Amino acid sequence: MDFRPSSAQQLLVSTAREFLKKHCPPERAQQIALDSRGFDETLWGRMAELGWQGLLIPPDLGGSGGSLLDVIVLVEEMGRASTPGPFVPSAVVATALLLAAGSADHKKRLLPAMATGETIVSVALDDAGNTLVLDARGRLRGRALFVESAHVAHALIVAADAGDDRRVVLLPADRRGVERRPLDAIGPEKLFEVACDGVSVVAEEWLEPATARRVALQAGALARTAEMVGAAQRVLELAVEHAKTRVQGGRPIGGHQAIQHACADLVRDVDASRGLLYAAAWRASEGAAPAADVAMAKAYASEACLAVARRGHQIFGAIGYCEEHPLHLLHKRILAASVDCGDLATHLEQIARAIGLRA
Amino acid sequence: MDFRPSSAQQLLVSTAREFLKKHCPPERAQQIALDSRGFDETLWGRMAELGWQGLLIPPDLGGSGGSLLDVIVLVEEMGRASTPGPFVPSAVVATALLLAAGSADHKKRLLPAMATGETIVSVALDDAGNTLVLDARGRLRGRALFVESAHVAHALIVAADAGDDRRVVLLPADRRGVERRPLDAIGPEKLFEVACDGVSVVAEEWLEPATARRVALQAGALARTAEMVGAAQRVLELAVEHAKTRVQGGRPIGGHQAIQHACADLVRDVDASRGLLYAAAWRASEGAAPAADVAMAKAYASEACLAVARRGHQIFGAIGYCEEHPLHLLHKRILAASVDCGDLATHLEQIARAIGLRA
Amino acid sequence: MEFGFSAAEQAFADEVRAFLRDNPLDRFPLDGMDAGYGSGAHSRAFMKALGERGWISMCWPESFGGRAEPMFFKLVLFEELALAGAPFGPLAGSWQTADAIIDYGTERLRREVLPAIARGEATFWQGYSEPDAGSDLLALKTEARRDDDHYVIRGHKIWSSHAGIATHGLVFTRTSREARRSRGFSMFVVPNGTPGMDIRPIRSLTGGVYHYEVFLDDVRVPVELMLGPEGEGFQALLNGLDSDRFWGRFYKAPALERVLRRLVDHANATGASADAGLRRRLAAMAAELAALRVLFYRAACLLRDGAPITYETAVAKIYADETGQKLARLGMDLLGPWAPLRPGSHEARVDGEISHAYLTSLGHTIAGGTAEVLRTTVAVRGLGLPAEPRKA
Amino acid sequence: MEFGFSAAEQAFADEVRAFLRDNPLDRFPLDGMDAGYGSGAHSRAFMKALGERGWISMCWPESFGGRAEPMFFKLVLFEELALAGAPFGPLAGSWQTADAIIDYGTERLRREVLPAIARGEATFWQGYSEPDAGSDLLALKTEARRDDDHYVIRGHKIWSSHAGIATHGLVFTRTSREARRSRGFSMFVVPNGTPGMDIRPIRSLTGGVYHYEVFLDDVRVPVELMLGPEGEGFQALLNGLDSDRFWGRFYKAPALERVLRRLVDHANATGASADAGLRRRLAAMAAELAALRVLFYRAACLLRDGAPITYETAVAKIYADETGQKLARLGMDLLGPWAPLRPGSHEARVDGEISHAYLTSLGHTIAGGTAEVLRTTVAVRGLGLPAEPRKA
Repeated sequence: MDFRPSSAQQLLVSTAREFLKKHCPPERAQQIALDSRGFDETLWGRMAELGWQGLLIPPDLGGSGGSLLDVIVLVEEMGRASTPGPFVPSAVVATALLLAAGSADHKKRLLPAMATGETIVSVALDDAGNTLVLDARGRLRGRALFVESAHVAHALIVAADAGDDRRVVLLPADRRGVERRPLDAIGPEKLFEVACDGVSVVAEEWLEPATARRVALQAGALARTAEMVGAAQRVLELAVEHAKTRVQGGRPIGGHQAIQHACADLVRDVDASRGLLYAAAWRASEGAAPAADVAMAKAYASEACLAVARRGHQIFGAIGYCEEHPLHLLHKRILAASVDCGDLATHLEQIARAIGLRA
Repeated sequence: MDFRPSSAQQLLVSTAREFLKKHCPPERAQQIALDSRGFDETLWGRMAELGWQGLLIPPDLGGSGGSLLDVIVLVEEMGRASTPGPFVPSAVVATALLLAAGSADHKKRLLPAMATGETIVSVALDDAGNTLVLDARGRLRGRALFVESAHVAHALIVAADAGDDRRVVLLPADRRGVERRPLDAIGPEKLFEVACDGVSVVAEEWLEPATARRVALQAGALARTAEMVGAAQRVLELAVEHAKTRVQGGRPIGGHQAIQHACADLVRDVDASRGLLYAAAWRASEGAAPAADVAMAKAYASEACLAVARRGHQIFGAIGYCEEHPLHLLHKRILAASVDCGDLATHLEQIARAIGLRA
Repeated sequence: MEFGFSAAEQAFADEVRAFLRDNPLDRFPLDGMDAGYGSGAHSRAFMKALGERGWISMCWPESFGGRAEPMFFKLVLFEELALAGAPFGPLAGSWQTADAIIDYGTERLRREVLPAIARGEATFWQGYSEPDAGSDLLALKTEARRDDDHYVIRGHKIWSSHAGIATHGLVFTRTSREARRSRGFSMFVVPNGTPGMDIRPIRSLTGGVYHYEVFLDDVRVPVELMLGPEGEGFQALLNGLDSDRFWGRFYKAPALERVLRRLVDHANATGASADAGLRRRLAAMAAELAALRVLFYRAACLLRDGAPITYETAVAKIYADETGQKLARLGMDLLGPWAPLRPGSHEARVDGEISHAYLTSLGHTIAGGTAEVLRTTVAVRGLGLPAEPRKA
Repeated sequence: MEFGFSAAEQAFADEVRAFLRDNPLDRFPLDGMDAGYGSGAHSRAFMKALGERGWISMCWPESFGGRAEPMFFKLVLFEELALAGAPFGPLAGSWQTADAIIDYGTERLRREVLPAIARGEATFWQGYSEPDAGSDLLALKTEARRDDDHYVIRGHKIWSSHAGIATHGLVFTRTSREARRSRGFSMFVVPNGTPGMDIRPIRSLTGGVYHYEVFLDDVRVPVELMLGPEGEGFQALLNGLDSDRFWGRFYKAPALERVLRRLVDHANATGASADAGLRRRLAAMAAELAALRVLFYRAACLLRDGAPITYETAVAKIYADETGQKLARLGMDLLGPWAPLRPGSHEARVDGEISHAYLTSLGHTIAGGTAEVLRTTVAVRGLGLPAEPRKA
């Protein structure tokens, strides 16, 4: 047993932290969050130059063949820096999904371009609000909700009912009959409804549905957990710094037990969330993560990291309530991540079954 | 609107506090709690001399005709002093039940003797663990659980299934076929299983079941809430006193925010519990308590007063862990009261229906 | 004891409900956001409608144009307005200011400002907080210097709610440097637009504006606009603190009750009401809201009777704010993936109210005394625990 | 990173499970109650069985009769024993004492005491706390006065777990009044039964006895029974504190896991498992226990690697104790009216284990450093927040 990241992971983290500090400082993250398009091509391109979008992709398809655990430590840094953009849906979820459930042709056609950042793929696999039906003649009708960054995606992977079966299909985002309608969320994420009005799908566009959903959920849940952990870590750092320097009534507020004890709980919440995340991601990278491990990591972090964000607000006081303060963006990122790829109730139910509770 | 007790209620409270301080100090309460019989005839008799057992009973039946609210403020004092004995089942629940659902004969036969303390009646109306069935030939079979002080009761009021109907019957505790088996609880309450093996019951022993159960549940839930509030109030007093006087590291522990803030929460929990209790009891005394009011009072106090007890332990530290310290008896009393006459889940479900949640 | 409303109070509640029925809320344009305290958004139009009914001045003495109704009428009005989600944002501030003017205002304030309050035309912002004086008002730096029949105010206020859309500021200043710590403070009623006053919005984490900062650059104010005797402002503020806390949060319980009802409706509509755990959480919230209401009514009786208050309003405020946060969290859990959608978003559930409530509620345990400061108040002033040493 | 167990660790776990299968726990008589920390009850017979397997001394150097197994073998043993509910109460204390004797014990301690520990015959109580020195050890008053080749100990210890049924006390004393605050303390290994030692049980709120108080009335102890250099006892204690906290709570996660499994079985048996809210509470507890285990394994790696520890064991201990309280509460809620029944009661559910767990868990956030003191430690030592002023 060893909790230390490998030296390659350490390098990845320190490079990422340095890079994001320079190219995505809090003011920039805030600016992009407030922008309705909210996509920074330049940043996205620079990330691709560092090989981030290709981290999960094998070398023969233009990537560097990293493990899911490597991606997780990277996404944690992005959470820490409130980095905007479709990295999780495209470079984690869609990538993992195509690798596991795509045909050779899908992979060859998409993954090299995804590795360079040229192609962006988003996913609509969540059951919540999904009414998509694929009829016997290959027509897709209905809508999916909460599709992140659909407006900048070149392709979409969507789940649909097909009679007895569930289908997962890959289709170009601009196919006729596909409409992307923006939803407006409090956080920086750009969410869309994807509505399909008789969209034609051919059998070559089908992906192996069971694997696709399982892999996507696992990679997505872990990546969202990593975002939460990174953001919560940043809240902890900011709160401790604030507690040391903000003076009220002649003393730094961190000299009072109420603040001290709140900070002690922040540490516990962040450390435990990160520990569960790494353990689950390590097992997933070893090809052996039971679904309950991932569910525990995400369920735990959802509660713990939101608690961190809320305590952070209490420690910061009024200043944390301003739009220009970095705190709320971290909080909203945690909130968004906590409900994507399975909300708390969904993951708790998965754990309930795993610990043997009969329905 | 007026939160002040009437002058009669104030007198009742101050008399009770004085009396219990003298005749039921903490050491005595502890002694009785540890005794397996756990019934103090002398104390019971003295309480009757003060008219407590007859408080709810009309003057023409030997009592003083007080209101349910009067009884509630008295029971609160008993909770505060950890007073042992069958006051709640006999002088509150059975009394209220007989007044509302008993025949003229039942009342005449029992209530005057209950007012003097000579007769004790216990109740087995809880559904939990109750398997009692009354067959067409008037035979009672099965058992009821959690019957308080059954060993000193002269009569029992039990609920039983009778085909489509639910029956409530009043029978002598020593009737042939009735067996009282002790349960062993962590608290001072003396609980019994009442097992019936073909016990004969005649129609004259039936009570009007719907009224009986409604009135008993209401009076019992309010009385148990009053016990909790009284006990929690005592925990608050003891904890604040301790926080002021216990010195650690050169300062009274109450000078530290952790203890200060814990004490602030004790006050909220006690005050809010008491407020809900009085409001519900007042409405019940006016004949107009919606079931949800009583359920809210008990559900709220169950959570809040247990939190008070637990925080009390944390404030007291090691000394509160000793058998000779009064804290644990107060805590156990709250615990016992919280599950009698409907546990938390039961009352919350009642509230859920009242606020319009569809099943 | 007596926990019911009097016949007169019930009749007044009916009157308010009838008014709300006859005047649908969408008729009243909004000027400023709802900050989630329970008082709804800021609407001058709605305030004027209340003024027309005589409800703003109803509890004032007849000599000041009121009807001398008992204080509980104000509670009844608050309850009904909050339950309906009406935009009565400035009302508590108007009442508090009017009471201060009635108690110790100058003739000019009584003549000029009081009638405007009664009509719902004058509303107020509080200039108390400053950048380096958050929960410690005594550290404030804004000064008012006497210059003949004027004072000249110079300083910087922050976190002033609705300052940009109100008509007057209540500006708390230091009028003497010599006096001992808690003396030498004075309050002024300063009309918005007075030269030298610069009011700038602070955008909050909701994206909306509720707070403002106000720069006061030699703002000249006639002496008749001082509220209360010179140098005694701090004591006046302290004396009014419990009352402020009370009126600043009383309406929260009914407002949360309204949100709870919406969540119940939503749970029924989506079938989530069949979930045993959710049923219990919603039921427990209903009990907590009832408890919250009891704490406020207890404080109301003490205020009404002039009985001593040491911790009762502080406890009620802490609990109101924390209960609001808890309800918002429950709502977010209930909405799941829909939770982050904003008011106005396509597909938003419960009109996006819950995400707004979640965000605004974060500020409630900070504004008007943090939960930490107030818990210490409860312990020290209410329970007599020893105060912490002030300095390291 | 690497989160799995090695093949050797897994093989050892199998060996322990086989032992537990072959030796049903009801074969081992109990001497003292289970205090709910996770280490089960006190059973000399079980300790001897562990000794026979060589598992008490397995990690000691070969020169001291051990097999020099890696530290993680102890964790594996703890996990399996705790999951099974085995009565290994004295084991952590035996290990900690043995390590101290190996590190800096006298020849006599190594010769006489170490082999007895290895056989499971010698077990220890800690004489640290005193009536007026709860969380503040430096305030202790017990003195050891040198008298030729003996020390004479006089004082009063309290809250010593299992003192009446152990074989030796680790008695912490002041050996010099002159030295500065944290020096002048020394530790002695005092055999029970030494004249002048009076050990009295303290009955706890469970009705059972776990703690004792010990009166030391001129107890004469040979100098060779001093553990470590004279006057350096406090530093040794501080140095060992993180390790003590770790070994004193590590087994709590698997022990709680065992309780959780029993609650799951009970919920399945009663049909309560169909309740959505209960499912989620039990599932959330499972996640918390996994998180707890992660915190302890992280601390274990730091201890194993000799890496610096500032807050990691303190956080793990706080969390272990609070999670235990939470699980007990959940269990009580699940049992409803059955909750207060005691172990052994007619009709008790889950063998009355839950009410016992509920009561004992109340003491866990107090013993071994209160949750308040430890949170301050985390903040000040771990995060570098300023310490509170020590005196008013």
